[in-house]
Amino acid sequence: MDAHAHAAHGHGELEIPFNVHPRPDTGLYNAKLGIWLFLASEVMLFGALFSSLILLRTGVENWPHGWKLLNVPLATLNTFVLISSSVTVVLAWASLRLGDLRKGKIYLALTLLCALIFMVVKAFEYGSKFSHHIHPSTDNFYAIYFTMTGLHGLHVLGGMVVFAYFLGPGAKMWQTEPARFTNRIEVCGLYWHFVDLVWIFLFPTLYLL
Amino acid sequence: MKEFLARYMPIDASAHGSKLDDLNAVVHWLMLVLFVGWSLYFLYVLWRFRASRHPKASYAGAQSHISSYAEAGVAIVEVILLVGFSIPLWSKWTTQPPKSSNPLEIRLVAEQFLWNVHYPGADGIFGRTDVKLVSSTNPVGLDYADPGAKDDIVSINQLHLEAGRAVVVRITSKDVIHSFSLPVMRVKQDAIPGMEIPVHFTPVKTSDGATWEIACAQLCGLGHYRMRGQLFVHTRAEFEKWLSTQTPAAAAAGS
Amino acid sequence: MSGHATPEEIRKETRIYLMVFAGLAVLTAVTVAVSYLHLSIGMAVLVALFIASIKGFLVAGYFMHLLSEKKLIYGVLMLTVFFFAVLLWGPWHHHYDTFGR
Amino acid sequence: MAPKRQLRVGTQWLYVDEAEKLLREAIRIQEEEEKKRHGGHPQSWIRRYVFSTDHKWIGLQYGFTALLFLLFGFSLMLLMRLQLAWPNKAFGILKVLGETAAPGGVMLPETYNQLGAMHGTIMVFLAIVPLAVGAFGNYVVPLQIGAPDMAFPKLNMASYWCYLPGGLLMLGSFFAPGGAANSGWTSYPPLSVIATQGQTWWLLGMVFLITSSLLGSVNFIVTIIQLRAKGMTFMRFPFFVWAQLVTSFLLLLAFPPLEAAAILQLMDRVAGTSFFMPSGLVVSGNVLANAGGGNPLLWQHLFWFLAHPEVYVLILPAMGIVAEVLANNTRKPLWGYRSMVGAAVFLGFMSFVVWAHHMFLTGMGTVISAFFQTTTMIISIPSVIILTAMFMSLWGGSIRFNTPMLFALAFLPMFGIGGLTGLPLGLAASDIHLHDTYYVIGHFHYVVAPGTIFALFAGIYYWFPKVTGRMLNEFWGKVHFWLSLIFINGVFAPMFYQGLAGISRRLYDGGAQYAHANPAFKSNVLMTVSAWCLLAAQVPFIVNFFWNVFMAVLGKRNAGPNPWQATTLDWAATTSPPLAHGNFDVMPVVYRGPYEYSLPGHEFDYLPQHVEVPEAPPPGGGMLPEAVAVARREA
Ligand code: HEA
Ligand code: HEA
Ligand code: CUA
Ligand SMILES: [Cu+2]
Repeated sequence: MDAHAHAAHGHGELEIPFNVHPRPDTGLYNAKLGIWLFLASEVMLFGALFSSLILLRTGVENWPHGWKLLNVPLATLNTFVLISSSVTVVLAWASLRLGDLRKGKIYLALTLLCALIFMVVKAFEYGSKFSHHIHPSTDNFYAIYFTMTGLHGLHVLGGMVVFAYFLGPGAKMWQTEPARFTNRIEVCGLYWHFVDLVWIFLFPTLYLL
Repeated sequence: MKEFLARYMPIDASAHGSKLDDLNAVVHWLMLVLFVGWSLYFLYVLWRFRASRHPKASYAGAQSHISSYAEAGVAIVEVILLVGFSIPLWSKWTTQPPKSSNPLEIRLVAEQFLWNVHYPGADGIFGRTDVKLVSSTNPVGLDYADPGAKDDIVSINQLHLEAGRAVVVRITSKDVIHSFSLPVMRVKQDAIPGMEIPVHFTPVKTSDGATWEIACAQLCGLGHYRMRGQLFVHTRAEFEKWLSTQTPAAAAAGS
Repeated sequence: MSGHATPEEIRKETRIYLMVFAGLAVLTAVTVAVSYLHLSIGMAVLVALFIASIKGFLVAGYFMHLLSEKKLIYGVLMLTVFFFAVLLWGPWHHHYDTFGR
Repeated sequence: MAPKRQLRVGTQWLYVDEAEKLLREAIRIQEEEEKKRHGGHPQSWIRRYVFSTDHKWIGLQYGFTALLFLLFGFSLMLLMRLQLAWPNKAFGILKVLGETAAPGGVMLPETYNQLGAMHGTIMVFLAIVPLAVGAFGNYVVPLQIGAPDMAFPKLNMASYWCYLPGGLLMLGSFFAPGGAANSGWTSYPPLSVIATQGQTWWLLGMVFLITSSLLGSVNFIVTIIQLRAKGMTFMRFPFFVWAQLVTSFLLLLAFPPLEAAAILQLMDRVAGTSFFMPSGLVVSGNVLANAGGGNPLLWQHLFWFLAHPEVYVLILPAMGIVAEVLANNTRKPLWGYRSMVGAAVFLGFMSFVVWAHHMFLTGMGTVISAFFQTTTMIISIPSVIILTAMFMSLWGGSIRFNTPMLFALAFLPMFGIGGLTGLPLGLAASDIHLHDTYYVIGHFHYVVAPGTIFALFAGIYYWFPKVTGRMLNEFWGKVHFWLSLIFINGVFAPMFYQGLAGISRRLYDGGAQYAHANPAFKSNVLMTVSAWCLLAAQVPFIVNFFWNVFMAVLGKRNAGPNPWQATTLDWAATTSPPLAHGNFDVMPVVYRGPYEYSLPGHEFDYLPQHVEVPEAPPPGGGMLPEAVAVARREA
């Protein structure tokens, strides 16, 4: 509880307790709890969409099979890409914990690359649909397909922005506060795994059933 | 309490309404008892423990646990309300009357901002309907070619019923959600496009020239306020007479 | 577990991550393969969700190191999962329990 | 020479001039300390007052904005109420709506629907929640738990800066073609999907507001759990903190489904999908081109999955404020604090499983309706427990009737009426007659207007001296209270009568053309007049408020740091704790529960949470300002 000891003024920047080190009684630092709460809300966000999918699907007589309409090989490739990126990001965190910034950055860059590949593949998938005049308005299968994968894609994009930041200007923090920087990578990693997790459920429900 | 509430409510002309009003009365008893009880306590306490009269507060405060009994009492009454009244009543509300009781079947198609009332006619069979056939002269989209449609009657904003005979109103909507409300019958049911929901009730009084109304209870657009229909409840003979004066929709359309 | 692990432990974790990765890859292959069997829809849903749940468990348990997480996080997630389940159930049940259907 | 008057402070007797001197001294010391702490770190004006990361300033930003929205939401309703009492009559003031919305000063039905939808939306999402959570939560919670700030100050700033654009989008929508959203605050499709462009603005605005709430709730939960001062265990939290904690969980987990629903509705409107649009819709004679196959009830489920928890978001912070004020002004601990906390947590939990009680008349079968009726009855129990505990807390107190206390006291029966009238709505069978009538409107306005708004007023009067160093004027406060109490009942009590009579809500002409509405329709005049008088009743408050803010800005203080002799940590901080420099000189340590008032065997009747030695006189002058004021008046 030493964070309480130095009164929080007199510095230019206000110091928030347990920003870096875990609070003894909860065992968590602030951002760790924060990200899990955020992910809980994300569960409810995607949960609502899955709930919609179930209701729409059971509400009509003949819901199409995803594998008849969508490109399963491409999506499988994307699944591999995304789980690879999950590994690289957790390896990045491990490297940082071992004090190896260079390796950490390489893994981060790989993660970013995977994300990029994912988005490019996605763009091809969307593009081929559009070129066949298939849009969200075509029917409710495509409607939910575009909406869910689109929202998921936005999450990937968001992750890319964050990774790019930590590869670039964000990495400066390593010089002054390595522990805090490592925490930050852990936190974005958690977010990133969640994005992966959503895809793990989206992939079969949309493409394989 | 029932009488007291009745002073504010429209008359009740249905067979089931009285049961609903009973429930309402019992709930309002519970509310009244809690309200009056706590209000008296409240006023007394404010007077007795005002600072000028009671300058030193008691750290321990109230020692009695009477309030726990009050809470338990509320819980028990709520269980009774649920199990003894509301759930069984709802179960009746959703259970359709037996065919043997010869209920009057009606389709009711709401649209912005009126009620289309569709009677199956003498054959008791609703003709096929299709949205593609909807037009200004054919508001419910009856397929006149269908034999079942020949004698179907469609009227607008006028619902005619027979006292003493159960009626099943199949409620749906063409466009947005409306809500079919018959205050004097203690009936209300949302009219939802894409769904057809059957509500049933039995009018027990004739309207006899009184203005009984169909109200729209769900916001459905700028004309929501004027989506008003009329309800007529006839004796059996009058109802038959009324029915015989109606021109079937197919004939009116000239096909 | 953050921060205080020894380098040795971290290296061990790393090996676990790679094993999990292999597991995920295999399961992905399996679920895709199964989809080519064109099982009846009920069966297909069951199998697909079963496999997805295992994969989800691997990601959450190891990559997100939930298996060694603090009680507080478990509490939050249990609450969330419960509400999530309620949200899946409610609309669906209402759909089937509409009178006159 | 007049004999020297003595007055009582705590259990001591002081001479008036002595007391005045002490008070001046206390204020001076504070100001000096503050100056010391401000020294040396000049911050740009923008960082300090616009993009501030300080929870207190963000709280004030929220507060000001939300109060303006509250007034705006009220104004919309004032215009609507004219139309309700005197349908189709021209009013000069309605000309402010413009010639297209109210030609010749007669409001159009479209306009009525816009104002109604926006009144609901603004009141719930832009006024009450931001005020109760954004303002009071932000300002008070970190102080009460002894934290230097929120856990994520930048996120806190972002939360406000999502709220404001969301609000501005909502306001801007009035200028969209076809005007603002007009499908009710509930925005039921298909109506909302085929509605004019304003609905799209509404949806975008909601996305901003939801994001703001999500950021805020993560921040609150982390702050409350992680930044508690030493010794501040969960069971030593003031009830207000508990209320905010539960509220944050509700926002965190209930809002995302509405976000999803908003995205789906946006898709339906903009991309032509049919999530909520069943097949075969015919709108004004034309078959809609949508693919169909959607389900309009899906929206209702997602909406109410949020909106029911949301109503407890509206009430829990209010209960928290009332609990603080009650304990303080009865000068005794809350009765049954533990059961209140348990009830609040249980209430929060249950609020996720009752949502479909708003949908009984959508064709619900017996089983599902039985489920939701049962959960609804269950959820009323924790409310009963909380209210009962508050009533019981009065017993044995030494009740001071100052303005915050009056508002807090009035909250009890007013919330009681609102809550009790929820019961017949919660039973599906009695809801048949009452659903979508003014009975519902009456029910929830009793909980949110004379309930929540009164609690918020109590909070404003109570914490105003903390924020500004000035007491709001008691006399005008009491005028404000009594007039508001009378007129607000004048607006809402007749609604139960109208609802029993079967008058539908959202009627442009208040039901003028319905025969069954006829007897009850007449009360509309009384209600509208009351509503306008209610506006007039706010004038003393607004003047009182701005006058004292103005004087405070000039540096004229008349209150010490703890004018109510309160025990919680917020009163341990200096008056208007300096912005962006942490809240406490020395991080406080907590030694006891939140409401140690009138502990037997102590000289003073309050024992702050952070005072280690019980015998030491509480710092900050305690009752001085009030006592001095009384003495001055009597002299
Ligand atoms: C703060 C907001 C708030 C609160 C706290 C509540 C509380 C409750 N609400 Fe309400 N409700 C709304 C806001 C709120 N509601 C809104 C906004 C709507 C309408 C939305 C719309 O359609 O636009 C609504 C609508 C609504 C409906 C839908 C009605 C319909 O559309 O047909 C129902 C039905 O079950 C309901 C039930 C309840 C119940 C059972 C409670 C219970 O939690 C209440 C429990 C409390 C008590 C039981 C009081 C106990 C009192 C005492 C023990 C002492 C009394 C003493 C004295 C009076 C002196 N509410
Ligand atoms: C939190 C929610 C909330 C609040 C507080 C209110 C407050 C009020 N409401 Fe509202 N209302 C709703 C939420 C709310 N309402 C909702 C959700 C609907 C349904 C909408 C729909 O149909 O979709 C509704 C509908 C509704 C109707 C029904 C319309 C219809 O069905 O056609 C009516 C009718 O009278 C009404 C009246 C009022 C009045 C007179 C107040 C008054 O109590 C207001 C009193 C306000 C004050 C007393 C504020 C004073 C302001 C200040 C003092 C600020 C000072 C400023 C500074 C110091 C800077 N409301
Ligand atoms: Cu139809 Cu309202
Ligand atoms: Cu509710």
